Amino acid sequence: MFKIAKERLNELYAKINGQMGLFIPVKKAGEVNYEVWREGKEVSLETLKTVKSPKNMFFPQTENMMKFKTEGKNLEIIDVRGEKRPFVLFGVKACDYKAIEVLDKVFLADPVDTYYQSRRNATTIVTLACSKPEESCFCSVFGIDATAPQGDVTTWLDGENLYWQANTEKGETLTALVKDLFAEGGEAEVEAQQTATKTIIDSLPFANLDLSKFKPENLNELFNAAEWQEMSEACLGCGTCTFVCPTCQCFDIRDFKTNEGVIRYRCWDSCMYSDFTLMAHGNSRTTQMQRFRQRFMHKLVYYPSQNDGLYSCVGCGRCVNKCPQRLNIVKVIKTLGGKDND
Amino acid sequence: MQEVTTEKKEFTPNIVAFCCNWCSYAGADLAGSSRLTYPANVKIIRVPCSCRVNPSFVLKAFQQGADGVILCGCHPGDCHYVTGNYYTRRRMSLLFSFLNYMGIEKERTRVEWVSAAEGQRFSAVMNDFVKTVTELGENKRLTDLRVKEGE
Amino acid sequence: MKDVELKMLERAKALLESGEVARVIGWKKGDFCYDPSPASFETVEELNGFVYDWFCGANLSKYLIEMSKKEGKTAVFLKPCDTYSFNQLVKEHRIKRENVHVIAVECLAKLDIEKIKAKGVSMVTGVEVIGKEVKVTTAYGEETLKKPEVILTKCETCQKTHQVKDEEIILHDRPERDVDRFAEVAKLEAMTADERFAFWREQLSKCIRCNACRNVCPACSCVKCVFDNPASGIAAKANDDKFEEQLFHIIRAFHVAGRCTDCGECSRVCPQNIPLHLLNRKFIKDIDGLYGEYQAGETADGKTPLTSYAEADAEPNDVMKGEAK
Amino acid sequence: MTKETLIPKIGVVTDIRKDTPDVKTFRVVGTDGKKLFQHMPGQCAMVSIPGVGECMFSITSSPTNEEYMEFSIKKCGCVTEVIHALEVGAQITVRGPYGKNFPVEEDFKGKDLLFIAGGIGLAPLRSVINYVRHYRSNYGKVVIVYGARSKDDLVDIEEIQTEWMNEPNMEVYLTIDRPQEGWDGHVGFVPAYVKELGLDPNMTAVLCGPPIMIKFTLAGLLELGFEKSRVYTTLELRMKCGVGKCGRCNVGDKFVCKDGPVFRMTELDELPDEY
Repeated sequence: MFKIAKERLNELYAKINGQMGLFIPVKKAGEVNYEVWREGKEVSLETLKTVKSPKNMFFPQTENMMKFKTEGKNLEIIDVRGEKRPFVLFGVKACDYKAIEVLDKVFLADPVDTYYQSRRNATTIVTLACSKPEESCFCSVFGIDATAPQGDVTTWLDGENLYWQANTEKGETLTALVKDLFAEGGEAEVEAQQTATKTIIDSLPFANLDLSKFKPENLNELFNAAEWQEMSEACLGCGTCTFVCPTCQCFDIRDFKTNEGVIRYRCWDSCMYSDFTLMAHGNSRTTQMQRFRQRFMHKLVYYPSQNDGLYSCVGCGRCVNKCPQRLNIVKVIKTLGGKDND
Repeated sequence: MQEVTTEKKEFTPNIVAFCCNWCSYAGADLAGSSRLTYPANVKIIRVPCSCRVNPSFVLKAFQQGADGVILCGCHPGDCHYVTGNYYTRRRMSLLFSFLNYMGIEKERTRVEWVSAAEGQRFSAVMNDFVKTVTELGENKRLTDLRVKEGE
Repeated sequence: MKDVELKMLERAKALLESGEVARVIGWKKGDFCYDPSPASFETVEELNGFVYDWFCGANLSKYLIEMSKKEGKTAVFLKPCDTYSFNQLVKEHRIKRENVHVIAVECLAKLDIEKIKAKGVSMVTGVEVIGKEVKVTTAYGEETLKKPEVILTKCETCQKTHQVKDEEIILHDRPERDVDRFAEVAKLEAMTADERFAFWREQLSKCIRCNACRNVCPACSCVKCVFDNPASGIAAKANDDKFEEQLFHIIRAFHVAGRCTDCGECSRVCPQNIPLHLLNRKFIKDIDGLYGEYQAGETADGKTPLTSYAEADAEPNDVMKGEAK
Repeated sequence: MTKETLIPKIGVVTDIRKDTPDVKTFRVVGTDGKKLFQHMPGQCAMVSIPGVGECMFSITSSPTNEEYMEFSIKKCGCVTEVIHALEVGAQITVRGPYGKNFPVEEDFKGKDLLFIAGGIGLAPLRSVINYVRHYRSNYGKVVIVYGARSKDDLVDIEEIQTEWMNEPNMEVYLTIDRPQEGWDGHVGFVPAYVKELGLDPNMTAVLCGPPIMIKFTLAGLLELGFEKSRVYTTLELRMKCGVGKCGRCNVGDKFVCKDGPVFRMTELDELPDEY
């Protein structure tokens, strides 16, 4: 294990940036989101939850896919992707890292989404253990250990140092690049922090959510539950929960006309939107109740049913904090989940 | 992109002029038949009344690469539909003031009343507006980079 | 606040029991002390979850669009600022006034949990407001905060009073306040265009286009929004370009100009805390300055500034030169 | 190199046939004049007009056709409206094939087959029917019941009358909703006609048409003694990616684009009612 003093982190960022791109939580106009690092930007590793999750590193909110050029009747398709520059995604929390695994199962499943794959392959992920989880966190419910996230490199941050441990070959390569900034040591500090944090995690209000009811065999029973109506009543139908969610992966494909032809791009979409399933001759989900139900059924039942029981929620708690109406997955779990939630 | 850089020295702005069918559009016609000149880079869009211009038209014009947008209607009190331009006056006062508040240079937007008989005025207004926008330079703040892609 | 809540609960019970109303719209307790959700209550039993506390900031008036279409009368608790939106919606024929029983409730400003958390206070388990102080109980102990620093942005400059009431529950006087809601707009106006552009550029670049501002806005009651309508030519789902961020917010602000009651819900719900109310307030300030003071939602009838005119109105070019006021 | 799933191929429209007032059939080949890709009956493809949009359509032609693909498209939205305005020689984009096909090589083999279609619902069935005709000896008796609003709305009537009706061991029953001048065939809705015909319940049935038709026809078939496990249908929902990633065409935990569009009735029974 290595360590580097907190005051010298900027040197670390600069060093990484000299070799490859760096995507890191940055504070801008009061809010912290992952951004490309530049000298002078205000990095905020301490922020527990960035507003948007780091998923846009691999699955950007909008991404150009191809261009079409027309000459007379002839159509030409141009793949607009360039070579993906290697990037380091820095400061990923345990929940967000698990979320990448959830996304992988969608985008890397056959047929592979090459747009996602190329970004994913070009990225080295440096995770950061949590030391100050807050009341909306419930990652432990999904078996995630916030004090020991995986990734190519795992780091821990305390008042003085950042501790660094490479886990994979990619991680070792990155370590070799920046090693001269590091000193050895830190095992004792990390262990102390982990023990302290685990005590907090165990005492979090949502630490004991019971998910036992959310199983594929209960699909129809849960789908038909009368409670959806009441739970969804206050839902605005906005996309906040889906856009701040680290595992939401729905997208839309749209065309944009430029002076030079047509760009086909994809962008995040939300199952909460009224036109999500709208077709020329009908819509399979016409009410907000149906759309609300879709979102949570997908996270807790449909997705696990397709992916060996893995839930498509990682307990990051962003929706708990950000829903304008304070509706969220915890309320759904409590209402429809196993009886231990009472 | 090349074109833009070589143009830097003598920048010719794209100007969109929304002209009311009943006055300024005819005014432009008169300017033409009276052999009064106005710059060729003014693209006129004929509208049935200045009040037909939805704020999204103005924004769309900027999105598609306009460097300045001017609205021309009948003089207040002379609207073909009696009151249309009174509404235009309020809307555009508020919209343009708002764009200015967003940091879009206020010289890029203008409202002028030009009657069908004022060919000379039409030409003068356009010349002046083009001059102002030329001095201001390219619109970079309210434009969609995707549209210009490949230029 | 507890006394107000009890009184409200008492009235809600009475109204439901007597059958005077078929449902009551209020707030329901959440998982924490600070996350109540808007809810409708149809039976006395359901009222078990009823709450009215320092975090009930949500404006309930927009729910009435759907609720007032339902069978039977709907009772609703409206704070002063909410009543303006209510009036505006009645004016625009979105709410059937005769189907609604408005209970005006006291509001001494609402708290913003994000601002409390930003003070470094986490694991909040309870709050108590004593005068200008907020006592916050947390899992780690107690903290005392200054109330003006942790109220919702929309409450900071609020001087609104109830405009509609069928009955009222007001137990405490609201202290007089002397605040200028246009101060921040004026501050921006005083900047150079470059500075203003930089300010909005930075703020709007945070926008994730979640549409929360639009969907919560009581003035945004179009059945189909232009941004959802492929035929409008400006429909979009995400900001692919900085232009689209601007476009969305300019069009939205313009569309609610003269109708926005300054309820501040847009800024409250924004997950990126973009000060969206400063967009709407610019229109309000301009309208006040150019066409005479006008407060949308003060009445449920009459013309709005953008659906009327005066022959002597200022000329746009004079407005731009700053000579019109 | 990995296969690109979202980048389409360019297709050239080589023939356009106007089947009904609002249905046209488009013949499409690649820019090299060859068929764009192989498919199986029931599979779909994403067809797009750049700048307008992309939509999923079932491939109407049989896989046994080695020269081209056909799409029968009903004009009902923004994209289809533009497609209908295309002329021969126009270039469009096509990607696919997507979804599961009808089990023509498995469950259907050696069976007597019943095809029931309503309106544009014939489009996906045409592909199977012609496939079955091509490998005629692999299958038993074939019965086709096809209905539309009027005689002008019957898609592919020429092929039906000249080829299908003359095929040995193949029965074709046509019906229209309301009496019409110049029509001496059966008049009435498909579900009622199916019951009237008193079909053999041991056949394997394939249904395609508007949801309401499917619902009543299925009820009719069950009454006649058909087993749900031998009744198939195809679903249609909004799709964007076609490969189970964009998240919108699911019914319960199944994606129509990937796990469908062909479903056995018993499979549908297990899914929530949201389609």
